[in-house]
Amino acid sequence: MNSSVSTEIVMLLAGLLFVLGITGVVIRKNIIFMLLSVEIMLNASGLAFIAAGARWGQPDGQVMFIFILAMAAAEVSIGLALILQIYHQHKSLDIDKLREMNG
Amino acid sequence: MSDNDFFALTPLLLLSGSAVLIMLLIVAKLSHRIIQISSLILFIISFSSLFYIQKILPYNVGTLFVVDGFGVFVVGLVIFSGLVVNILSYIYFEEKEEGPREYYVLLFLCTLGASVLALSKHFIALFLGLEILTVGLYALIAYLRGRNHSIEAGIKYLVLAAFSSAFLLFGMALIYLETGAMEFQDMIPESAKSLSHLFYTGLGMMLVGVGFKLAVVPFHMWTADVYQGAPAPVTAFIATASKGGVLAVLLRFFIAIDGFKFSPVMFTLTCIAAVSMIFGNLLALRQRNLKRILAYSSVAHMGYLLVAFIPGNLMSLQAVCFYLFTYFVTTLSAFGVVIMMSGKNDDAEDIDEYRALFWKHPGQACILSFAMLSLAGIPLTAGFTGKFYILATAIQSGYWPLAVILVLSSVIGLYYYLRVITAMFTGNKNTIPEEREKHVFFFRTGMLALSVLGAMIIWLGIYPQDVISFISQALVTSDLLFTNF
Amino acid sequence: MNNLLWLIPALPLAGFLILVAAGKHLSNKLVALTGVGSISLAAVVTIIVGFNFLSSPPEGGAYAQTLWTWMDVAGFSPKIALSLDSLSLVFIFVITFIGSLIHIYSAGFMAADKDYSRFFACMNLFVFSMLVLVLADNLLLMYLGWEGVGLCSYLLIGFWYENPANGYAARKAFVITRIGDTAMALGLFTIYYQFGTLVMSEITATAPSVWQSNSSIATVTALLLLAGGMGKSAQLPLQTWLPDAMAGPSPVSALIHAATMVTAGVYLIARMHVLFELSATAQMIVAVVGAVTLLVAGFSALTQYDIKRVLAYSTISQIGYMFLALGVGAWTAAIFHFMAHAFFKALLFLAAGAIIEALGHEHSMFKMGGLKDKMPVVFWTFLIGAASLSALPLVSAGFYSKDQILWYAWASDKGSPLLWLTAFLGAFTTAAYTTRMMILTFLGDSKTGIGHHPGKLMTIPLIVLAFFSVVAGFIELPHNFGHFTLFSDLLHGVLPSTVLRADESSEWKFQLLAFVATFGGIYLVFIYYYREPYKIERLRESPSFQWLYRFWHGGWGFDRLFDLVFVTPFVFLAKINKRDVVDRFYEGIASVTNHLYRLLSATQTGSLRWYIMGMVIGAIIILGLQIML
Amino acid sequence: MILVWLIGILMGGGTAALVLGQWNKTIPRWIALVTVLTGFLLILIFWMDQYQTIDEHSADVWLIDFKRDWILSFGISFHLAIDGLSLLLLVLTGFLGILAVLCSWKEITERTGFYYFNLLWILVGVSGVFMAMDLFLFYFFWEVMLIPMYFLIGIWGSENRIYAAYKFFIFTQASGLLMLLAILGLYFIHGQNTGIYTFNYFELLGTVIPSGTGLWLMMGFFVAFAVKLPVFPFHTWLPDAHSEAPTAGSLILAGLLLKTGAYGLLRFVIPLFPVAAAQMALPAMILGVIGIVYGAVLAYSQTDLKRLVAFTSVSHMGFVLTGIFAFNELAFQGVVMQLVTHAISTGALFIMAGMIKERLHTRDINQMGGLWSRMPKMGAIGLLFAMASLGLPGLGNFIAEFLILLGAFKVSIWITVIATLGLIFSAVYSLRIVQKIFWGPQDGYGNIRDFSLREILVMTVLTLSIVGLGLYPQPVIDTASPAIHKLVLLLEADKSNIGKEIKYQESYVR
Repeated sequence: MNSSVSTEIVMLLAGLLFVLGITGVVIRKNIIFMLLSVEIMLNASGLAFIAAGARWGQPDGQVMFIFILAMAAAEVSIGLALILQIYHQHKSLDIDKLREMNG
Repeated sequence: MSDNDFFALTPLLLLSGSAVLIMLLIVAKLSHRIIQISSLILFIISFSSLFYIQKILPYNVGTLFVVDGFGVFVVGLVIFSGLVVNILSYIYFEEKEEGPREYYVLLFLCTLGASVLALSKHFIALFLGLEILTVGLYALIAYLRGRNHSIEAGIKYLVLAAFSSAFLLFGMALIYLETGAMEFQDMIPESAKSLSHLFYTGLGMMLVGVGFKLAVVPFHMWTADVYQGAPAPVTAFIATASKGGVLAVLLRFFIAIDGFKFSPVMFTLTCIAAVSMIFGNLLALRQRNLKRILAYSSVAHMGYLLVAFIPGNLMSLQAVCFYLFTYFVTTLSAFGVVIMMSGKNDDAEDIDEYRALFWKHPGQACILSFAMLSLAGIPLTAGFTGKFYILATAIQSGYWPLAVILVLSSVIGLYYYLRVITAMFTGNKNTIPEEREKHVFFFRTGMLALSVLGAMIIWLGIYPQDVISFISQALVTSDLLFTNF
Repeated sequence: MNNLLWLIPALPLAGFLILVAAGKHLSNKLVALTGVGSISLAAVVTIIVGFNFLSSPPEGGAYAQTLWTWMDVAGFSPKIALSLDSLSLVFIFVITFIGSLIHIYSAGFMAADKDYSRFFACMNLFVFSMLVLVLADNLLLMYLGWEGVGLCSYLLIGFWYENPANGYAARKAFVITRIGDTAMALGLFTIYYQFGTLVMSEITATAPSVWQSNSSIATVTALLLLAGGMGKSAQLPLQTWLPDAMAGPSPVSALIHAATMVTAGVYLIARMHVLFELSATAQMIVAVVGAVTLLVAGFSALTQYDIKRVLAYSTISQIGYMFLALGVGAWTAAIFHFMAHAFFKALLFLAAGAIIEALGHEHSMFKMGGLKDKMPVVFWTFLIGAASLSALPLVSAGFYSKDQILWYAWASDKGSPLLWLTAFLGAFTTAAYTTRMMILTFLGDSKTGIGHHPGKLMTIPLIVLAFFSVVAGFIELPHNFGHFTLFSDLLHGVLPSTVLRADESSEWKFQLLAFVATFGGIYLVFIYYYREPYKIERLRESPSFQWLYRFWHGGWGFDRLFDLVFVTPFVFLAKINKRDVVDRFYEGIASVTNHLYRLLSATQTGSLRWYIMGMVIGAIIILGLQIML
Repeated sequence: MILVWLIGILMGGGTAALVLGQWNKTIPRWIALVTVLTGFLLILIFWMDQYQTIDEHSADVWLIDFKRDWILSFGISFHLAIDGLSLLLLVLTGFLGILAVLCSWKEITERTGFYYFNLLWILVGVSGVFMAMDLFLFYFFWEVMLIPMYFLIGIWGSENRIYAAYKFFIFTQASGLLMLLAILGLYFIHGQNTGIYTFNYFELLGTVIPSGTGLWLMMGFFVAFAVKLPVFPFHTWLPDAHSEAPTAGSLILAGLLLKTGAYGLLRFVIPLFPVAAAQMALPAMILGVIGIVYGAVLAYSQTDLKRLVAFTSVSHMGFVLTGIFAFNELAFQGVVMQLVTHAISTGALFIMAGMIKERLHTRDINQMGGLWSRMPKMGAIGLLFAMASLGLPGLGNFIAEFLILLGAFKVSIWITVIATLGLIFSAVYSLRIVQKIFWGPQDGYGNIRDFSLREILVMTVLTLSIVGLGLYPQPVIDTASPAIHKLVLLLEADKSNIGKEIKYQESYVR
């Protein structure tokens, strides 16, 4: 397998995506966007796995990526269900309004 | 896969099979009662299967799993926890939810996830177990969707868990990138010097992920909210099974890669342990919500467990196992009482609801007292023996500062445990929910289970020798022992 | 006969136990019978034992009787053991004999009191303790008696406890004497480690060989014992409790605060005289303490209104004489004065008690007067006592005993002109205040009506005591009037005789001077108070005299000084620290913890974004640590 | 075996009281009474039996030794043994146990079953502490005392009981955990030295400990015992606990729980760490003396009767600490006497405080006064125990304090001189008790009665014991003497070994 892109570059991209995701989670107030950013982080990890797998020439990285995808899907489905409930109850998707429990 | 592989994985297979079976039963529109009882039976079967596979230990199932004494011990704890939660769930959910049946499916899945974690020796298995557990928990936490707090807790847990999973995954990817191995024991670096920053970064990111699951400082902030918002039985499960599984895999991972020799990692863990013990206990100090108290207390207890974990020798392994056992028993009985006390609309959270419990319902009060004393580490209870074990481990290896911090922080802890007990013998309020009368059988069973737990607390406090020997035995048949000790 | 010895203290103890156990159920008559009977029996036994002692003196000069070993620890094994030599014989005679007379008097005096049995119980306990004190063969047992009499003194001063003032007076007495006792305890420790024993005969026997003369350890030890004596015997500066102790019933003042307990210090020093002889400094201090005390108390006595306070100061002063005698090495003279003093002072107190009782609890002499004819028995007996106190030459016991002290203060090798001068001045003062008391109480116009006259139970003891106040003097006469030395001969087995530096032939000069002092004092007061009272009135108007009067009346300001220096700071410290400053420290810790809780609790905002922020920061720190380290 | 029986009887009695208390409120107290009586008789008979054979100089000071394996993995055994010292304290435990039951007779009317359960289990813990010869077991019993005591104070105490209970528990637990650390440290040092990992007291004796570590380990033990005793800066839990506890609680706290601290110092601190203890001697004596004076001054300032008596305990226990660290036989025997007599005298004062509270419903001495005329019997007894408390000769406390001071005098004259200040101050506060409660004008109390028969019984027994001990303390001294003698020998042997010790240290340091 010949790779035209070096592992470092891909890892850099993955890292960037990951940081982007973190930033998104931290700065967005809308729950949907937060969920989205988390997905970006997960995908960044997936990407990192693929890169790592590529480096060692093993399929394990890609296997892992598929697992990650599946899990992300499951997560999003539950997440969206919850978000529906939240909207139902609070009429808002602003995460900062959801702070009834504290102390 | 050979027959033996299947044989070794019987407990896991049984658990997943149970999940499917219960699903089918739900489809058959059987009543809650029947489903509860059948899942109880299935839990018992799964639990007994652990003894059934004893003779082939240790056994490697491919590259993914290892079924050894340690793993089986933790799986046993996890299933036990599922079992207890299951017993106590009937009345709790019967009162609250129209369709509480799917709950049992999720419970099985989560148990399965935690068990997979405990047996995994490969990143993929780790990830798989973790996610089965976590995704199941998302649903369980928000199960009582009618309650505001449930949803809030659910979304908090979901976002944070996914967030931390991302860290874990990225960390795993980095390690994989560096070592080219996904199986724990293959990634042993020849010497610590050859390790790159990338490897350490990976390890650090994994720590973030695991730290979240264990809810140690600084990743502890979700605990209280989730404990409070989740239905009490689910909280009990999170507090025990989910943490036990994660800790088991962490231990296995560290032993396999001999992580104890990486001083930055160990330093980090030491700091985390110290801060967790202190913050956990401080946070609970004047808390009035019992579930939150237990949440913060669990933060501190994870700190204690890390103290046992850090020395990284045989004794520390035994101490972790023993402490996990005592912690499971204790936490389950504490939450058990909370579950029994909970009414139709809200959980029995406020400690004022426990006023005068000693006079109104001495049985529950005694069990909760035992649990509190055990958490506080007072002799005669399991918690003391466990804490003693941990202190012994720490001191044997010369971790005096950690031992002293443990002691001082548990003194702080004493205050809030005592507050709970004090609440139970002051005041005159009658808070026993009436519906107990409606479910005499389940109530009795629940009390029986709680009594057994209470008795275990005392038994472990007075005569822990059997359990200690049992754990040593279990560890002898552990794969991880042969590799590194 | 020496096996009867234990009975002497045992009888009063038995009386005490009976009264405590059954006192409430006995009639007053039975109570009195028990109380008086036990002491009288003890007196009888004393006389029998004493007779035996004199007729067949034991070897070594002492009867000894060991009852049991008190304790036995690492070679420290004090015994409950009694020992009787001539010194203790004098004391137990005085205690039991005067004690029984006072008990008889009390049977009448206290007749109307509701706590009749409690009174006799305490009195019996007192006699028991006092007997243990003087009969003890070791210092520890003596200490038991020593503190025991303190307790009884406390109980009896505060006998009328419903008036808080009496309680406070009692407490003051106990605490001040305790200060002395504590010093004495330290003395005991020193002695034990120096001699390895607390048995007094062994100590006195070995001391000269163990200690060098005038060594500092000897001085310190002697001074510690002296401090004990000063507390009990109300010597400067621990004298302030005794005037207040007059709050107790008069028989108590007579027995405890005049005749017996307050002379315990004299007994102690006489008993341990060997130690004092080894240290010239200590002995000199004893003399000086005595001299200063007798003068200070004498002047205070001159200015009191309360008849009992006059007597109290007089007691302090007279014990000062005894100390002076001890200090100049006139051991037998001190004991002789003790005995004479016991008789006449007990008499005076009892008579004063009778007067106070008759006048309806009136203590002030200025409200008495004219009692000479109304209470003749009391008057005459009181007069005899007063004569003895002011040392009326030739006819009174007090004369013989005090004269001896005056002479030795000059003539002994440890005496000095200055000591003699103070003693001389003291004699003058004594005569003066005694006369003043007589005049104010018995002469002049009657100011308060008499309630009821004392009965026979009260007058007979007065007469007996009056008799002894005269007669007791004749057992020891100076060499120039007959040279009769019965008393000092008796004691010479125990106490050494005094070494003289002056020639005995000059003694008559000093006797003459003593005459002058006594008569001078009497005359002066007679003029000022009786013949020409306007003189005293005029004197009273001068401010400096007033100041002096108040100063002396208040006991030379010692009370105020102690209040200022000790009591007030102690009470102040105790008050401000009532809630225990150390606890503030722990409360501080608790509140710091609490603040930490608040702080941490504030981080649990409930906001998901905040939690994530926390996680991110945590992750950054962890990753930073991984990379840095 | 008799020791196991003793513990078993107390445990069983407690449990029976708890269970049967569900049916009837009066049964538990009878069960408790029978239980403590049996226990007391058992140990008393044993004492009588052994008394003749106790020999001061015999090498084997242990009267009974009972050992069974318990937690083998750690080398922990269920090991009970007693010598004269323990025996005395056990007798005291039984004795005060009876009194505690008797003085709760009327006072406790609520939840009697649970009450007597706690009471008896405290006794279990206390007797266990006095018997345990395995450090783990010792710690175990040490903590077992706490919980029931916590309940006792927290449930049946007076107004401020919760605060007091917390304070008591947290203080003792915190210090106890430090001791646990020290125990573990000792365990591993011994294990590493010899290869034998054990908590057995006899094996751990003579463990060679590097001196720096030794001091730290000793401090761990010392702090635990110092808090219990209590020693000056750690005393603040005591007034609260004592004043809020019910009468029996105060009695047991003052009479027994404080004694465990002194016992621990004698049994563990000195024998296990002779070198470190010697280094600690002067500071400890100074602390003791501070405690004596400080406690006395505070006692004087209190207006709450029980609080006052509590501070007198601080003062008296200062004597104990001073005596223990004087390291000679006189002082040690004084300490033993002090333990016994303080239990009796202070116990009596607490009982009396309870009786007064029962009648007047107050503990404020400013609201009392003139009680003598109403209750002459109580007055006489109160006076007697006030006198005992100030150390009047003829009563037991005097012997104790005298011996302690005599022993301390040998070591340090100045410390003794300051300690004797305690004698003066004790007079000040004791007489204040008499003055404020029994003397002075009587106020218009309602109809108050003097002692009942039960109360007379209790007080008579106490009176006889304190007077008996004051006049003939020899049984106590004789019984304790072999143990004390051995301790002194040990210290002397150690003194001659000091040179060798330094060599050891060098070799250990590598």
